[in-house]
Amino acid sequence: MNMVDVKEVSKTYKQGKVAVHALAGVSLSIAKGEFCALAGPSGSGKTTLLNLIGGLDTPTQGKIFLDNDEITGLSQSRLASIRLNKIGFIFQSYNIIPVLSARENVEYVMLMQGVPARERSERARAVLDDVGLAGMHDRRPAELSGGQQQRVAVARAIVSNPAIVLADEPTANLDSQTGQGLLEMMARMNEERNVTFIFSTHDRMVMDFAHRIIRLKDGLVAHEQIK
Amino acid sequence: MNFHMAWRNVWRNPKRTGIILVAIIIGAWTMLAYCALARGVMASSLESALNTLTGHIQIQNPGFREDPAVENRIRNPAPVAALLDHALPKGSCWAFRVQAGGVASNARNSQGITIVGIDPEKEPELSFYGNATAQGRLLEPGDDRGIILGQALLDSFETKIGRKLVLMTQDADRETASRAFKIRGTFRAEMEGTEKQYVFITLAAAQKLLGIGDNVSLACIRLPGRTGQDKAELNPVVEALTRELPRDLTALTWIDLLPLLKGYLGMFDRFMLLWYLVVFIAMAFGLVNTMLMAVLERTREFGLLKALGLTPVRIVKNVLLECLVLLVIGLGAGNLLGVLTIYLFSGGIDMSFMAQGSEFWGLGRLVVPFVTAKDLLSVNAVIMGLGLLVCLYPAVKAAGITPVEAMN
Amino acid sequence: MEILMAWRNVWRNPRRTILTILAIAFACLVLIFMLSVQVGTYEVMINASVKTRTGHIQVIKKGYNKDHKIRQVVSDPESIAKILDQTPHVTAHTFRANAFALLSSDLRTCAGLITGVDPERESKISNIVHTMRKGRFLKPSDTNTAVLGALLAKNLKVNVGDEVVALGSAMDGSVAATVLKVAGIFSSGMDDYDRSAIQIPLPHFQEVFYMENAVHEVVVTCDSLWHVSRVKESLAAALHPKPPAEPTGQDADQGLVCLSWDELTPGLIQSIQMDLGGGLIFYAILLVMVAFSIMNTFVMAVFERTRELGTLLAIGAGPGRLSKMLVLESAFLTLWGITLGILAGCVLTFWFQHTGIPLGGAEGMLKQYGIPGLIRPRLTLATALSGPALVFIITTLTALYPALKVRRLTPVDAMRAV
Amino acid sequence: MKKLILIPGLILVLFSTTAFSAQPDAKAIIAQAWDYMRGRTSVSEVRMTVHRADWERTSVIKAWTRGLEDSIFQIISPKKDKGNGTLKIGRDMWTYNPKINRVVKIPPSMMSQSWMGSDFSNNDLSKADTILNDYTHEIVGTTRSDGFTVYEIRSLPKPEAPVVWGMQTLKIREDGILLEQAFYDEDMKAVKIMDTSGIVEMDGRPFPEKWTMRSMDADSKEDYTLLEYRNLKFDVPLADHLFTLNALKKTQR
Repeated sequence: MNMVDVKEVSKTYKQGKVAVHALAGVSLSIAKGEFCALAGPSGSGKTTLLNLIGGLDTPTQGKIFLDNDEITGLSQSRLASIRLNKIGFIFQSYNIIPVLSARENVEYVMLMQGVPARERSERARAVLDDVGLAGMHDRRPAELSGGQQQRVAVARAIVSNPAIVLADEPTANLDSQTGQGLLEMMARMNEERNVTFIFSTHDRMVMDFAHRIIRLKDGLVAHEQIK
Repeated sequence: MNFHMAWRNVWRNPKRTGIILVAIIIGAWTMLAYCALARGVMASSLESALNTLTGHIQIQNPGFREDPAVENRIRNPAPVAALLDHALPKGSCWAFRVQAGGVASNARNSQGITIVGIDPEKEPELSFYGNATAQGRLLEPGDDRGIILGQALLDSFETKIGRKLVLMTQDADRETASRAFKIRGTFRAEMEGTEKQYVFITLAAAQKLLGIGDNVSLACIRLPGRTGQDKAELNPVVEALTRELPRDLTALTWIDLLPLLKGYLGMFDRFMLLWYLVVFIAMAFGLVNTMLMAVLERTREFGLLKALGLTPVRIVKNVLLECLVLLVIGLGAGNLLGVLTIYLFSGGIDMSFMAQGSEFWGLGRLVVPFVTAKDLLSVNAVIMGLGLLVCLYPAVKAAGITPVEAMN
Repeated sequence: MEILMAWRNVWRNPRRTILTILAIAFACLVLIFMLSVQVGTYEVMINASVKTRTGHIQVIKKGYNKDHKIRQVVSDPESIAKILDQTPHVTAHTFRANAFALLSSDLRTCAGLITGVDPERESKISNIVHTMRKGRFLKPSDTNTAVLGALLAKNLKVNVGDEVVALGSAMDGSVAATVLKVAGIFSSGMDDYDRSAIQIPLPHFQEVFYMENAVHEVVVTCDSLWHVSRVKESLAAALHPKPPAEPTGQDADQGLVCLSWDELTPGLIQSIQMDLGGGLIFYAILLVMVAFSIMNTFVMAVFERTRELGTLLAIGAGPGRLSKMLVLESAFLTLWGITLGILAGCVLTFWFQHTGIPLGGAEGMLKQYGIPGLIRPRLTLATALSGPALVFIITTLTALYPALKVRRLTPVDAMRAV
Repeated sequence: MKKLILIPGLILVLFSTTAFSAQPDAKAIIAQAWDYMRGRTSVSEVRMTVHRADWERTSVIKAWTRGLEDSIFQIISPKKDKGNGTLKIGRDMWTYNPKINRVVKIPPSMMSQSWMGSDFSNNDLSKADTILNDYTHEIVGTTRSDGFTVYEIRSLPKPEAPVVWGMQTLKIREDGILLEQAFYDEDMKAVKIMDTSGIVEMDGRPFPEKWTMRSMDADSKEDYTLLEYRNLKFDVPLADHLFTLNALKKTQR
């Protein structure tokens, strides 16, 4: 059963007066539970594809199915609800809410889902301990290192048990040791919780961790490799 | 170079700059517009008061002001006339008047009024008499049977042009004197009270009615343009007149004659200044905030400039220059809008919908907004001066940024 | 937690927040103070007019206020006084009778309005008592004694101790004449009144003008302007116990009406409306200024945080949630500002309410309108809250702009923003 | 009856040149009537009733006149007004009140006010001769009444005359008795009308006993003032000092 189906998707941006073809008819499927990397040089369309899969952006052409439901053409608020309940995001620059502590950041997603306060706090504690932030629950982002912030981001992404986690170059801002720790943790989550992970990356190390590597070039799938 | 940099910095965040510019523009604009309205109101009350037979200067018998009765008249007007003909500044006008309380009556009505004997040739330039003829025409020289009265009085007497009005008064010998006059025309005054108060006949007719020969009650003088409104310009004229005036006569300015109005205008002036300040403060919060944002988000940049060797004074100057750019643009557009608004309303604002209210405040029916150069200057000076002053705070803040903290 | 988030967001940039709060507080302060000054001035103006002339309410014969005919009397004022004694909010009442008469001194003759007043009760209502420039006010023991307006005294050329002859027409058409001794000269500040008014004791007036017990006006004052209409209604009901649909009976004969001060002096209320209108322009301008002054804070709250807002969108926050958060943030600022403004405004106003605001040179001119040289603002619930309410509305509207703007944000664009 | 014949005889002597020529002169008729009513001097006692819709009042006044210029009036009843007097010399008027023992000159501003609360104004009294001096007259018709010719005269004010009326009309019987005098405004609408009735013999000549002044205003239609002559004597020798301020203060008889 496929978690993600991308069918003939293309995306054109207008950059000033020039049209940029970020994706030019990409088709691919990702099965449930995959730990998969989108690789390629910058400008190859990785991030665009990731955004499209995550419902952050809408394709110019083609269709995208998430968990067998088509997400193309849905309203902003429908998309928001899909993102909230089915997708976890991890960004290159962490993007955790600066005014909230680590635990509050994690809890916030559950709050939006309507999880009761008690359960929220229990689950947040558990997941933060799980990502290795025991004892740092109440720190604000400014008091955490980059790696720790990204762990908060991972905790936030997986706490609501999403069907899929999308990570946009999660290790790009981290040193290699921290990056490796983070990847190990994510791989563990993938195994333990059976969460589908899709990364975009051009980091060798990330690709080593991935079970499947999809290489993009000039907006097209250039090469696929399954380990 | 510095200016170029300031200009570009200002436009780095067009939205933010736009908003604060709008604030400055509205500030300058409304200050000017409100000032113009206030000036219009002031001028309207002043004009309406001066027009209501006060004029700028009056030559009177010293007892007349306290007791405007026939006894207190100018008994020898010839030297006064000679003096006024040569001693007044160019463009001035003057005329003799006879003034007495009396009663006007027709078949159905009778009402106390003030009889004013005027010089039909000179009076139209002096007072509201010449301003607005509602019906008919004004008195012609030698028309000793004609009478001009206010439209409101005509209405309350239920009479019309061409009809009779009998005036009755006490003559110089305290005998009852009366005479019929033909209504030639009616005037509209700023205030209904004025329309009901005064009736105009020729000087000769009034002198005959009162039996005072060639005597007059007073001479009313109007100086050219707005000069008569200013105390400083008024005083030398009065002094010059007083020197040559016969001993038993006195020259009084409108400030002497209407001390209350003077106080009222003074209060208005102070109120305007207060108003500028209030609007400015409301604007200053936004200005400081915006400049502060602009400075603080460029901490790195200022640190770098400092590292490059820029002195704090130079940084203060740079920030102030940005502030200046904002103020100049804002003031330019604000002034333009203000002047445009004043131009749009230059036909005057009709206050007659509030006739009773405006009458209570001594206002005319028409308020024409205008500003003086002084107003224009003070509005701009307040915004520019105080604006730069408050911008010193973000400027000093910027100057205090050290290279080290900027790089972190 | 959203409130918490908004709260923390507000204090992310304390300097900016404080400046914004101060701007809002300033607007509130100015509005409270100015409105209180206006209300205070109006109250003084109304009171001056009410106290020298009309009272809050008058019971008169229908039409008497239009045309002061001596025969249009209230023939049994005592019965109305009895009703008034039992009406709540009535602080005082008195009777007056008026007649136009020829006044003459040794030197001059002119027309004037003689008013018969009850010296004792009048002094509780009228401030003529307090505006005596020379001599004294009337005493209950006085008979042919008068106090008159300063301008009238000037016209007649009389002083305290001089005699004034009054000659008029009595109620029965006979000749009414009396010689009055001037006991005092007052200057109410209202030129029209000071030019024509002369007051004598009511019993003497009734004797001279053959009024018997009749009077022209029953003058009533209330404890507050705000109670006037209530008192008027209950008084009118007491005067006309039967519905006015039945024109029979003694009510129709009596034909008495109750008029309040604004009906008795319509020019006054219009002049107040006009001043209020001018004030409103002023307030509108101030509010717009403040709105633009604080708009940057609100707009920046969105622009600076576009990326963060994008993240929130990405992790599944709907646009409504973001709007709510932004509105909450601005509500914090606004409420803080307004609270501060109300506090400061009330303190300032209260202070001046006690000390008064001297007017310097403008004193004389204000006297003309019956305003004493010291203006006292009047802090009421309405003046303390209506200004801040306006500020609240305008800041909320201002905050709405970014809050609505954020709805157009798409996550991708937002996160791409710097 | 003898006297009745005598008086027209006297008039005949006075106005023989104009009065009864083919076209009688209007002004002469008026002058004759005014003389007839006043004589060179007159002393009379008049009951004055001022009537209003809701109220009426009566007083008795004694009047002395000398020509058209001078007159003095004194109230003899009711008691409370007794002694109140008005003196008119030329155009000026004074009023006296015994209670306060003062004489006050009526200022111009009060001249159009009502005299003693009646429908007569001070002006009506003070300008009694105005009809003769300030108007031009024209006979517009004649009628017959009680065997007498009645002249209907229209009088228009001279342009400069200090007269508020637009016109007066008079009805004068050929023997000099005034039957009606009407005052019109400039729109030629009647403002007030005075008529006389009850011609009886007084002091040897026929004289109307009742004089009624009616206001024509819509809102005071019922208002009138009625003068009833109770006593009238003409051409009584009157002392000069009668028409002085001092005399005003004393009760005359």
